[in-house]
Parts: sequence; structure tokens; C-alpha cells
Amino acid sequence: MENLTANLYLLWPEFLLAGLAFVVLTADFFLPAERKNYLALVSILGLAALIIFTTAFLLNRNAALYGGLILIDRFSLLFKVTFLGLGILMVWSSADFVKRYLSHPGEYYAMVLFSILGMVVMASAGELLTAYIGLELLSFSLYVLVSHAREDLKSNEAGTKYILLGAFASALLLYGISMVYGVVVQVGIPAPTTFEAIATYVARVNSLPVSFLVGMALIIAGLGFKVAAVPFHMWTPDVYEGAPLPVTAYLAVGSKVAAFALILRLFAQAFLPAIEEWQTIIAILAAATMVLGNLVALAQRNIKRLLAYSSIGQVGYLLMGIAALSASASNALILHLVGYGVTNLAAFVAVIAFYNATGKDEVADFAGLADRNPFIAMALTVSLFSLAGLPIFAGFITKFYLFLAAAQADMLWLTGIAVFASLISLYYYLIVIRQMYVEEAQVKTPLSLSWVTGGLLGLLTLGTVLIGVYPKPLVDVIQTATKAILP
Amino acid sequence: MITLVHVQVLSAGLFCIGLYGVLARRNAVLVLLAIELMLNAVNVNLVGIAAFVDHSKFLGQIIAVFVITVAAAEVGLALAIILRLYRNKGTTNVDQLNLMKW
Amino acid sequence: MTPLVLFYIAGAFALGGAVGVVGTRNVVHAALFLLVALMGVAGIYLLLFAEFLALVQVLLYGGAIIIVVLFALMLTRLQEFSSGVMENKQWPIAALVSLGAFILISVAVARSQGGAITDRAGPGVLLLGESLFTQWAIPFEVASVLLLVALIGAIVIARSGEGEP
Amino acid sequence: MELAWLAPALNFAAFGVVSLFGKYLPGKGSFLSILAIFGGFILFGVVLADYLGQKEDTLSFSRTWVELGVARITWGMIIDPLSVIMLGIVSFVALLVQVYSLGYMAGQERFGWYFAAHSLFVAAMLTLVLADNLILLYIAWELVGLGSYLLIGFWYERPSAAEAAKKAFVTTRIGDVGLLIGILMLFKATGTFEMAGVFAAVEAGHVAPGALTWATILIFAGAMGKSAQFPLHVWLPDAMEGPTPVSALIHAATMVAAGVFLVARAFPLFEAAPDARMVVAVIGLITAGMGATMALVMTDLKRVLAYSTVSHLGFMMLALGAGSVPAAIFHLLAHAFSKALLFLGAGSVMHAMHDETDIRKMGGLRKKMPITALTFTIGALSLAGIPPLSGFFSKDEMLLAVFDGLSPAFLVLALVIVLFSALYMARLLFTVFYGASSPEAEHAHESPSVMTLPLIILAAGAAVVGFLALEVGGYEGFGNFITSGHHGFEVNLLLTVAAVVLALVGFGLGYAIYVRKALSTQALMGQFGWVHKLLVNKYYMDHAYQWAIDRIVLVFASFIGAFDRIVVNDMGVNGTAETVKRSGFRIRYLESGMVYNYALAMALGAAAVALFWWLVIPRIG
Amino acid sequence: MNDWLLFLLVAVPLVGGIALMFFPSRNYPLIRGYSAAVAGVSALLSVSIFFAYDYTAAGFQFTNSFQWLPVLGIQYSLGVDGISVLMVLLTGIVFITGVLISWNIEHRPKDFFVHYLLLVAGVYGVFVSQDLFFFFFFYELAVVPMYLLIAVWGSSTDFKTFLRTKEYGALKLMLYLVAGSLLVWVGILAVYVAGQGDSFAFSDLVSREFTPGFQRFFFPFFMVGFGVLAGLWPFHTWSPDGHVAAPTAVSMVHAGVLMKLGAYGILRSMELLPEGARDWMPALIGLGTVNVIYGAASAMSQKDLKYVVGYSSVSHMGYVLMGIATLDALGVGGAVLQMFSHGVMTALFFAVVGVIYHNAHTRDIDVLQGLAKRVSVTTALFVIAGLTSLGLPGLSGFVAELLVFIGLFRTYPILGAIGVIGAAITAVYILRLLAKVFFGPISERWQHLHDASPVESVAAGALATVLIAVGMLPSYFVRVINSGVLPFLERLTGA
Repeated sequence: MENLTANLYLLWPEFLLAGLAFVVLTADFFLPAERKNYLALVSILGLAALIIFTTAFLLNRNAALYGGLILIDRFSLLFKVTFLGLGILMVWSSADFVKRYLSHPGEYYAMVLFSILGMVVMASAGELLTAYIGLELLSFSLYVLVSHAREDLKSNEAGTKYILLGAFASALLLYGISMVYGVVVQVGIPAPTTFEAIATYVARVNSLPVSFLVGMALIIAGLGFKVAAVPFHMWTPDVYEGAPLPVTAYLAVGSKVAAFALILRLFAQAFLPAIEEWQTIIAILAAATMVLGNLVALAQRNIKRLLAYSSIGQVGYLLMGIAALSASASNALILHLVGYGVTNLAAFVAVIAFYNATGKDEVADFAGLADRNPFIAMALTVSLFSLAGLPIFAGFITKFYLFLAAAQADMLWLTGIAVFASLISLYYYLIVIRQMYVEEAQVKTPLSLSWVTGGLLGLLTLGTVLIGVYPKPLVDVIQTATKAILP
Repeated sequence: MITLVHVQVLSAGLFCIGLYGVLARRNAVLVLLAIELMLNAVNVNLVGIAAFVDHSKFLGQIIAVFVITVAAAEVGLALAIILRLYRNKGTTNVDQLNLMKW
Repeated sequence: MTPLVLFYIAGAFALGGAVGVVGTRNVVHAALFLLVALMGVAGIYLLLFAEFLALVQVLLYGGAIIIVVLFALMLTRLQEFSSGVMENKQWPIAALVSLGAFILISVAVARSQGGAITDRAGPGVLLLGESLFTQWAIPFEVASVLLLVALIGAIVIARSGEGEP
Repeated sequence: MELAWLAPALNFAAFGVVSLFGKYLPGKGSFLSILAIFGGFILFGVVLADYLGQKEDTLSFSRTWVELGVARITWGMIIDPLSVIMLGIVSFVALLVQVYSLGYMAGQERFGWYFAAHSLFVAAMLTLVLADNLILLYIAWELVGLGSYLLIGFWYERPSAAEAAKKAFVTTRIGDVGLLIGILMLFKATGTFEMAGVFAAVEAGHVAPGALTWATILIFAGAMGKSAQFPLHVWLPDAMEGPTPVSALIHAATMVAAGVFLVARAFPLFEAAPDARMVVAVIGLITAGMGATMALVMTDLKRVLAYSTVSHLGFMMLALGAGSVPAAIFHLLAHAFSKALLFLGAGSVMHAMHDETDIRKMGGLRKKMPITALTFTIGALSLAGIPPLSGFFSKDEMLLAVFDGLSPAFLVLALVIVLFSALYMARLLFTVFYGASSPEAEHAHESPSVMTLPLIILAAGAAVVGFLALEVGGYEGFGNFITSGHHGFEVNLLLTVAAVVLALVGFGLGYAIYVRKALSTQALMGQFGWVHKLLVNKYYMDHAYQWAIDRIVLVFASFIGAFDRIVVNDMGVNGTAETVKRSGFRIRYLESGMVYNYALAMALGAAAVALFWWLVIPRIG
Repeated sequence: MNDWLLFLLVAVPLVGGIALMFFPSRNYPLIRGYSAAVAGVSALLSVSIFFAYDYTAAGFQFTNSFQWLPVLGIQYSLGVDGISVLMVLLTGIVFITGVLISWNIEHRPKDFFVHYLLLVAGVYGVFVSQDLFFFFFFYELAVVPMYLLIAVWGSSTDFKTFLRTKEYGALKLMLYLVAGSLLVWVGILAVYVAGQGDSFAFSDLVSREFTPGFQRFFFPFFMVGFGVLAGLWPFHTWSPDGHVAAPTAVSMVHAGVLMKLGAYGILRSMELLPEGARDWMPALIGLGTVNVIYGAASAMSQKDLKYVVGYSSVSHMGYVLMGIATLDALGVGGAVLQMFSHGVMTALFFAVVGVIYHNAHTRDIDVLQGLAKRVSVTTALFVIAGLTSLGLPGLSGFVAELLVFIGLFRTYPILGAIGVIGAAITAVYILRLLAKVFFGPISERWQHLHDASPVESVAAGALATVLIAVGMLPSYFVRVINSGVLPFLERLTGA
């Protein structure tokens, strides 16, 4: 077993991340109440250091640890960095919330860090069980985070719904894994749950057996739950609404990006040879997701629910990338993930900023925001336009790329539906924008914006624009990541 | 002779009974118990496959160990959350969880 | 007593317990039925040469989980659970769907396994343990973090409020 | 005569300068306009002299206007007898009218603007007559319409003036549609807009007869609009809302004659399309008849003159339809002088009567304003066709043409119209200037000399231009001049006598009725009540148009408007949007808030995926 | 230097707009002056580009190119030909006059001008982009600021039978335009994929072979998609409603330039899919004819000045579409000139209507009466616009329409005749409008109406001057257009 542990050092980033989480968790016990906000700083600095370390450390390393359980490649590196960065943003965006409501921020931040560990595992997993464990780690942290507002009935309710359905989904997923395992193992491929083995199997048989299909359907259901694909999406609006706002943001971005990282790798490295067989299914799911998400978003009055449905719609676009899986689609998918992440975070941070100042989260409450705080209004507008896919913002180029990839895979019909769906999305984004700019405010007092949140908002807005104006560097990086999973 | 089909059909039975429990019960704790049934079904499946067709013989069992671990943790956390809900709302019936809908 | 008969007996316990879990109107009974089902499953493990798992099943599930569940039930008022209809409105559909799913999975399983495979054997606990701590070390460690998260989470959530929302 | 283009150019320049800077100039820039038109008149002299010396049609200039792909539109100005004559008429009458206007319009608000618009009109009119090219002709044609519009609407504060201006523009525009379509059809057939080229192609028979007939009729439609031919004549009487000098210039002497000019200009087409020529004749006859009869009953001084103009224009068209360009153009010339004179005279009367135009309130003005009365009488007699005034000659020529070219029925009707012409002229003349002085006329006085001088000059013209028809010495007569020697002066004695007799009878009748009161107008009205009513109501044409506009055009427009809003917008656009939105609101209720519903959806979803996969997707094996 | 002209053309308003965000909000003179300076520079650039364009050489000039996303074959490449250079000029003219007309905006002028500058940057971008991606990019960019420009600075109007709020107008306009652009998007993707999938450059794509079936199927995506923006019937209703709601400068840019973007897009896509385009031209010409008549008839029934002008735009765009669809040098050339002419004309219309609305606070035709007596400059300008609209010779509209008509008569004479009739209907409603609003006795209410301010007069006067200049001396313009249209037709008809 020498060879198995020989390159354990490649997991330094994960270990350090776990260590950071423990530090934050325990430091909470020793810090006096007024110093607890240092924890956020520690987390952010730690994560930042980790980003630098990880990048430098893993930049040119490729390895498959433990017979393919954990894959160290550019793909996982990209996502590791992304998740770490996301962690920084998450901690940053939570700062005001934590300061105001929590007496033990260490637990909160530790949960965030643990969840990032889960994401990292998901993105680098090359095997179903490992991926599952990573997924559960993420989910558990999120269950806790969602229920973090303990005395808030909505938070309780959201937590209950989330964990019940989450557990149900993981049961489905596990059953699916077991069935896939049962099929693949029969042909005598070693380590039958690794993606590589599955791919070998799929490439070898000319027709997938029904039990494999059922297993895969269940896996799709389990992962579909995680990314909120229709019809596995129904928890999303309720949980988004009930969760504390920074957590909602995190849910909308973090868990989705991580799940897509997993899905992308799974489909690219395991299921790709049978793309003919599942393409249509995923395409239909994608179509249903984007249409339903955007349609129902039309009917929302609460900004969190609205953004929840909007993010469901976005998932539909992302699924297109899976349905059209190819190097180009993978590039597009990752690009859209990043662009969507930044944009959606910007939107949520804007909402957080608003919520922190007013304690309200109905769309109608945004009336006159442009007068009360033009910066928040501007940032929210930018992010909404970006979500709608308008230039010069990130959403334009990322969506363009994604739709292009779908078109390249001869799925122009899906592109057509996507285009229709994004038209619908524009409508409800405009309704929000209208509230901010056109309607008169009931209360006209200017809203304060802490520099912490304001700075973050500015950063994210800038990012949204930058990606939209000059995506080339990002695309170059993404291409190397794609090469890792789709040589 | 026990065959894999026997085991897998049993597993399917457990799974579907669990599924029924999830879909038909209105109490959160009962739903949780039903999910445990489904997870057990998974394990039966895994162990059966490991026993019958896996040359290494133990991968299924390894997975099952993890599943049990996760399941246990899940029950603990879920009960904590349900308890918190009960304390605040005075009920554990899921059909009273309707603060948020539509 | 052929293994098949034993299998049927264990299976009957498992399924019967399971039906009890989803059928009874009393929550405590449901928990106890679950115990029955778990024991049945443990029996099947034994039949399938998974001694270690059977042990874990009995100890962890039979012991820990059921205790936790009952403990939780005690913390809430029991009458809450022991009275009234325990099914929601969609139970007929649920039954249909479950039945359909059962048929679907069974057919799928039956179709893909062409004939009985009888080559059965089990790994030793030793091999299992070694594998768990070498090849599966990373998932194992992640799982341990996961348990920690669950633990902290449970504490954080269950802890009574200190003026926090 | 290469300088002929300067004539319109000068006036365009005057328009530009006066309209923009008029208010900073002495006399509001009026002198510039007058200088410009005077320049035009001088140029006429130069051109005429040159032409008489040279006797050759020439292009004044020619340049490319637009060149696109294979097509090229050039334009230029042509000097031939027709354009020389028109140049003369236009510049001469315009000059006199502008001078007259100095007095008539004195003290008016927007005095400068009046002259600017005048210059614009004159410039356009000169371009029109000089154009060698159908497009340039059309351009000028439209600009002439614009000038007319601006001048009719000069007193735009009056609703009637605004309305009349609009009516004039719109009505003529309807004819212009035909004109443009005709031009474009000819272009399609011949590939050129050059008139010479088009005519050559037509004469060579390159144009299919059907297309040619239609194109020609459509071109005539343009002429119908501008020359107030039935059924597009309705705008002309209303156009009298403009200042009287404008009526004299535009709505008597020049613009309305443009239609006649156009037909004359395009006559090779009409020669090649006999059916179209017949149409011209019939329309001309109808117009002449309607105009004359309506002129009999109108009580507004200017309207009588307007209907008289309509009638005379119809006559000219009739002559053209009969095939005689010289007759028509000669009458155009004679009519221009006479009618301009009459209008200016009328203006003088109104000036004296404080803008009163109802002839029933006038009478005996002969004594108050002798010059006006005298000149007016000359004009009236001329138009009535009393020898030896110019109208006599021209009318005689026209009747002769009708006699030669058309069936006797036309001639008979034409003679009846001659009688009516004399009658209504007599009525006007006697009612206004003779008989008892009316109370309103008590304070009338003669107009200033800046107004009477043009009257006198015009009267002289009206009296003598008729003699141009005669061949005297080296001068070969008008007909020969205009046709380059193909049409000498002819007389059919019988016809001449008949016409003169009829004219005299008409005048005599008028004298009997309106001076001697031998016949009671009341009695006549009683006897022919319905005729009178029909005539007073202008054959109900205005009513018909009004009805058509109100009931058809506007209803159609509001139907389209409502259709657009209700069907296309509210149902089509908003409806679609609403449907999408509603479906969103419906689907949202799936999200019931119940965990087990959510779980069911997931289970069903997973099952559906599996089943779809298994059953629907075609699989190998 | 010449290479950078187009780059600057787009960059000046874009960077100018972004920079303006950081100006102090309250310093109105600074904001106005700055915007006018940006607009002035950009107008100067467009004028100099127009006159520097060498029509004898034809083809694309001032070309310049930057790699942007090589993976997809996207480059930021710029260039103008005889058609687009005219559109650039149009944009420059309308841009600067729009800024001047908006001189007195008092509600958040900074934000207004920021949006306005970005809008114009997008428009410029479309006209100079030689890359399908950037074409689309700028196309959408031009749409983005529209919503707020209308919803915030627009006006709601209560017609007796129905209400048109600015929010409605803005929303509808935005959704409609985006819907159109999305259709185009699908088309672009299809073309890209079918054309080897390695480049978005026009120059590359036109050399790719597309099967006739493909062309026939996908051309309507472009035709209808761009057609929406061009006001193609029955997708036109956003236009009048949008104009009614929009503030003056936006209406000007919008009707003046943005609608031309649609027609321009159709032209460009025809080059891309020539065979498909040929097959669809009868449909386009038919719809164009409906546009002309339907728009004119609708305009006649309107009671609001802006509605009249809005529907008249629908009607006039019909000529553009008809002209394009003739595939005849004269028809297409006329259509391009009409795009320019209508752009300037309708900008003038909206400018004047804006002035009237600003001073009278109403646009109701039944209420306004006899204004000429008080506001002579406004009246004169409106009359000039009106006369251009009805195709009076000497003004630019005539030349353009004449060319279109000639083109039509060479190809579809019957429709040509209908087109001419449409021009007469235009005359009817324009003249009715003039008679009602400006002429007749002035009512007591308007005795003290203000005339256009000097700035407004200069702006609108400049537009009027352009109309007259082009009407009098169209030859230079036509030569430039010619240099663009001939290669276009060569490509399209193989002639």
C-alpha cells in the first residue's frame, strides 16, 4: 500500500482548510465577545492564503490518488480556487449578519469552511462514494447554516424541509449509485465506482442495461436535487426564503457551482461515451427547468423567492451545457458558472445590503431604492441585467457561449427555448428594476451601507462587468480545466 | 439458493416501502424513519452485489459502512432541527410547514 | 434450514418491520418497528457474509439511532404523535407511486441479471478494515469531519436561545 | 438663353433670403422678391429674343442629380416655344401681382413671409415650365403645390383658410399620386425620365398601348388635380380664402394652368393614346359645364371668379382633348391676363369694401372706383368672348378645335357653356359695378396707384393679346409659333358668328336680368328651385367628399387604429404576455409548501426519467 | 490615425458615459456641458468619417481589428462601408441634437446622460462592427439603457379610453426588442455553427457556403428579429407606445436611429444568407406594404402627436423594408437614403413635439390649436418635418422615396403604386395635423405659450438643415450609398 499514500501531500490544501475550520471553531471559545469579528478576518485571510498556496502548489500537478478516488488536475484546481474565493465572499457577505445576530460566529464560519471542504472534495472526486461523501459534507453544513436563525420560524421550517428532502434525495442518489455499481461490477472492471471504470463500462457495452439506466436516473434525481433542476427543485424557493440571507446567497451560488462541478466531471469522465443515450433526457430536464423556473419567477413577490426561481432558470441553462457536453460546452458551462456565481452573488449582496438597512425583502419594498441608495440600486440593476444576459455584463458572454455550445451540439431547439426563457426572465428582472427606479418610495430616508458590504458589492459589480467586457483570461484558464476532463 | 435477484428485489421492496413512508406520512419524525428504511435498502443492495458479483468482494460493504455513518449523522442532525422546530412551533407535522409556499 | 429459508425469514422481518414503520399510527411503535426491520436487515447481512456490517447494524442502528429517536420523541410531547391521522392527503398516490417504483426497479433488476449467480463469499473484517484505512482513508476522514459537522450542528441548533434570533 | 435657369434660381434665392432674414430687411424683403421676379421677366425677354433668333429647342443646362446603380436621374431645363410662352406669362403676371401686393398687403402681419412664399411659388412655377425631365417637373409640380398651400393658408388664423389650404394640398395630392405613378410607369417602359426620350420611345411604339393609355390617364390625373378638373375641382373655390393677389396669380393665371401646360407638354403621349385624349375631352367638358353653371349662382365675388376659372380650365382641357395644343395654350394666355385682371380688380373692390365679398352687398361701384370698374369690364368682356378682346380669339380657336376634333355633341354643349360664361360675367359685372349703389358701398374709394397700375397693364394685355393669334407680316401667328409652323390661324365664320352671338345674348340676358330687372331672379329661383339648390350646393360634391372622408376614410382609419390597439396590441401582444404571466401564476401553486408534495415530485421525476429512458429513447438491442 | 477613427467613435461615448458616472450629481451645467462635449466630439468624428470615406474605392474602410475571444473566433473588428457610414453620420447628428434637446432635463440629469451615452455607444457599435458577435453585442447594448431611459424620464399619458403608462411603454419596448434580438441570436448561432464554427467575422462568414435549405429556414430569424426593431408589421406596436412614453431625446434616437438598426441588420443578414434572403423578399415586401398603409391609416386616427409620429415611423419604415426587398439598386439605395432621411426627419419631429409638450404640457391634438400664431420657430420646424414626411420635393424624404418607388416599379409595380398612394395618405394626416394643431384660431389657453428655446431651436434647426441639404443635393449621399449598395447587390443577386 506504499503507492497509495505516497502522494498524500497533494491533499495539503484540504488538510489546511480543515485545519482552518478547526481553528476558527475553537478560537471562538477563547475570544471575548467584542473580538469575535476577528474570526471573519481570520477566515478570509486564511482562505486567501490558501488560494495562493493552492494555486502555487498544485498548478502543474496531475495525479489520481487512491486509484482514482481523488483527482488532482487543473479542473479540480480551478474549482478549488473558485470555492475558496467563494468562501471569502461568503464570509465577507455574512459579516454584517453575523455581527448583528450571532453570539458564536465561530460555529457559523466553521460551517462555511467545512462546506467549502465538502465542495472541494466534490470537485476533485473521481469516484461516486467520495463524491457522495463530499456532497453530504456540503449538505450537512448547509442544513446547519440554513437553520442558523434558530428562533426564526421560517428558518426552522426551511431547515426541516431542506434536511428531510435532502436526506430523501441522498437516499435516491445512493440507491442509484448502488445500482450503477451493481451493473459495472459485473463485467469485472476493477474499482467499479470510479468514473474511469464507469466510462470503460459504458464505452464497452453497446446498449446500457435497464438497471444502469434506473440507477443513472436516480443519480440524476439526487444531483438534480442539489442543483435544483425541475422537478427536483421544489425545495429551493422555500429554503431560499427561509434561510438567513447570506446563506441563501451561498446556497444559490456555492452549492450549485459545486454540484455542477461534480456533475460536469461525472458526465464528462464517466457517462460521456453514452452521450447519445442521455442527451435528450438532460435536454428535456434543462428545458423544463428553464421554462418553469422563469415562468414561476414571474409570479413572485418576495425578492428571495424571485431570485430562487431565477436561479432555477439559470440551472436550466447550465444543464444545457451538460446536454451538449463537449469541450466547448464544458468551457461554456464553467464560464457560465463563474459568471453566474459572481453575478448572482452581486445580486444577493445587494439584497443583503438592502435587508440589513431595512429588514424587508419584498419586491415592493425596493420602491425608490434608486433615490435612497443609488449604489445598491445600480449594483442590483447591473446584476439583474447580467442575469438576463445583456451586455456589457458577464451574463451576456457566458450565456452566449453556452447557447452557442448547445447550438454546436445540434440542439438549436433547446437554444430556442432557452432564448424564450431568458426573455421571460428579463420581464421579472425589469419589474424589480422598475420598483427601484420608477416607483416612489414610501419612506424616503437614505439607506446606510456599511463599507464592508459596500466594498464587496462594488467588487462583485466590477467583476460582473469585467467578465463581460474581457473574458479572455478567464476563458483561457477554463480551457485548461476543460482539457483535464475532456482531453 | 439465494440469488442476487432475491436480494435486490428485497432491497427494492424496502426502498419502496420507505418511499411510501416519505410520500405518505405527515409527521417529520416518521418521514425520517422512512428515509432510514430507504438507506437500509441501499445497504442491502450494496451488500448483495458485493457478495454475489464483486470480485473484490468488499467494495459494496465499504460503501455500506459509509452509508450507515452518514445515515446516523443525518438522523442526529435532522432530529435536532425537528426538535428546534417543535420548540418554536409546537408541531412536527410537515403539513403545517406552510409559512412559505408558492 | 437452507440459506434461502433463512433469507426469507430475515426478509420477512425486514419487510414486515418496514411495513410497520410506515403503517402504524403510533410513533413509538414506528420506532420499534424500525428496530425490527433493522434486525431483519442485519440478518440478511449475515447471510451475505457481511458480519462486520451486521454488527454495525445492530450496534449503531439498533442501539444508537433508535435511542436517539426515542429520546427525541420523549423531548416532544408524545400525545402529539400518538393520535390522529398520520397519513397526508396524497397517500393513495404515494402508494401507487411506490408500487410502480417497486415494479420498475424489480423488472430492471430482473432483466439485467441473466440467471442466478451463486458465487458467494465474503471478505474478512480484517481486509475490510485495512481497505477502509488505506484506500478509503480520504472518504473516511471526510466522513469523520461530516460527523463532527453533524455534532456541532445538532448542538448549535438544539441549544436554547441566548437572545439570538 | 442658356441663362434661363437663372430665372427660377433667382426666385429660390429670394425665397431663402426673405424667409430667413426678411424681418431684418427694409420692407421686410419684399423688394428682393420683386427684383427677383423682375429679373425673371427680363430673362424672359432675353430668352424670347434669343429663341426668335435661333428657332431651335435648346437645353438651358443639364446635370446629374442622382446616380445610383444602373439608373441615373439627370435634370435640366429646356427652351422651346411652350416654355418660352409660359415663362413669359408667369413672370409677367407674377411681377404685376407682386407689385400690386405691395399695396394690397400693406400693413399685414407676416408681410415678408408673404413675399417669400410668393418667390417660392414663382421659382417653382418657373422650374415647372422649364423642366425637361419628368422628375424635375414633378418636383416643381409639388413645390408649386407647396407655394399654393402656404399662400392659401397665409391667414392661417382663420379656420377656413387653414381648412382650405389643407383641402387644396390634399386634393391636388390625390392627382399627384396618379402623376407620379404615371411617370414611374413610363420610366419602367422607357427607362428614362427625359421627356424627349420618353416621347421618342412612345412615338417609336416601344410602349405597350395598354400601359401607355393608363400612364397617360394617370398623368392627366395629375393635371386634373392641379387644374381643378372634375371631380378634383372642389379645392379651387375654397382656395379663395387666400389673399386676393394670390388668387389672381396662382388660382387664376399660373398654377391652375399648370395642368393644361402638363397635358400640352406631354401631348405626344396623348396623341399616341386616343382613349386618354377622349378622357381629357370628356373631363374638360364636364368641368367647363359644371364650373359655368355654378358660377351663375354664387354670391361671393371671388367664388364666382373661381368657378369661372374652373369652367375655363375645363374649356382648355376640352381643346386639348380635341387635339389642339395651340388653342388651349392661347386660351391659357388670354385667360391668364383676363382672370388675373379680374381677380386683382376684385381685390381692389374688396380693398375698398373692407374685405366684403358678397356681391349682393355691392352695387354701383363704377362711380367710386372708375379705374377698377373699367379694367374689370375689359376683363369680363374678354372672358365672355366679346370681340375684339383676347378671350374672343382664344375661345374661337378652341371651338374650332372642338369642331374639328370631336363629335358635334361636344360642340353644342361647348356653345351652351359659352352662353353661360357670358351670362355669369354679365351678372358679376352688372351687380357689382352698375345698378344702384348699395349702402355698404357708400364709403368705397379707388385703390392706390400701386394697385391700379397693374390693373391697367393687365387690362391692356387682356385687350390686345388676342391679336397675337393673327399672322401679320413676318410674325407667323401664335399657333405656328407654338407648333413650330404646323398650325396656322384659321377661322370658321359660321362658328365665330355663332359664338359671338351667343356671347352677346348671354350678356344681353344678364343686362336684362340684373340691370333692367326684366326677369326676376326670385321668380327664376322659384321656378327652378331644385336646380338652384343643386347649383348653390355645388352639385353636392363637397358633401359627397365630406361624407366619404368622414364615413369611409376616417372610419377606416379609426378602424385600423382601434384594430391596432385592441387586436394587435391588447389581444396579440398583451394577450401573449398575459398568458405567459398567468401560466406563471398558475404553475406557482404547484409549489404547495408541503414537503411530501415536493418529495412526490422528485419521485415522479426520477421515475419519469427512468421510464422515458427505457421506453422512449430508441435503443440498440 | 484613420484606423482608430471607428474605435474612437465607439469608445468616446462609451468611456464618456462610464466616466460621467463619477461626476457630482448636482452640478448640472458641468454634466450638460460634458455630455454636449462628448456628443460634439462624437458627431465631429462621425462627420469626418463620412466625408473621409472614399466612395470611389468603396468596400470596407477604416478597418481595424482586435482579438477578443479567439477560442470562439470572436474579434472586435471594425469597418464601415457605404451603407454603414451613412448610418454613422445619422447617429452622430441625432446624438448631438438629442443632447441639446435634453438640455433642460431636471430629473437626475447625470443618470440620464449616462444612459444616453451608453445607448449611443451601442448604436455606433452596431454600425461599425464587422463581427457578428459584436454586432449582436452592441445591438443588445443599445437596448439595455432603453428601459430606464423611458421608465424614469418618460411620461405617462391617460387617453380617455386607455392608459399608457411609461412603465408599460418601457417594458413593452424592452421586451419586444430583446425578443427580436433573441431571434437574431438563434440565427447567429445557427449561422456560426453551420459556417464551420470558427469565426464570427462577417468577412469569413460571407465566404462560407450555406445550403439553400438552411438559408431559407434561418433567414426569417434575422428578418423577423431585426424586423421587430425596424417596426415590421405586425411586430410594430412597441414603437408607437414606446415613443409616446419616451423622453424626447430617447424618442429621437429611438425612432431616428434604433429602428434603422433593424433595417440595417436585415441588410447585413441578407448578405449572409443571400439565397434565403431572395426567397423571403416577397414576404418582406408584402409586410412592408402593409406597414406603409397600415401605419399611415393608424397615424390618421391618432389623437396624440407622438402617436401620430410614432405610427408615421411605422409607415415610413415600410418604405425602407419595401426598398430593401426590391433587390434593385435604386430600391435598396433609396431604402438606405430613406433610413437616413427618416432618421433625421423623425428626430426633428420628436424634437419639436418634445418642445411643444415641454411648453404646453399636452400633446393632445384636439386641445392644441392655432399654435403657429405664438410659436413660429416651432411651427416652421414642424412644418419642415411634416413636409419631408409627406415626400415633398426639395426635402430628403422625396429623394429617398422616389428612389424606392423607382426600384419598386422596376420590380413590383403594383406595390409601387400602393406605396405612392401611401405617400398621399401621409399627406392627408400630416396636413390634417398641421391644420388642427398649428393653424386656425389660437385658443386662449395658448396665448402665452413659449417658443423653442435657443438651444432647442439650434438643435432642431440643424436637423431641418440636414433635411433640406440632402433634399437639394443628394448626389454626394447617393454616391456613397451607391458604393455600398452595388457590392451588396452583387453578392445578393450574383449580378
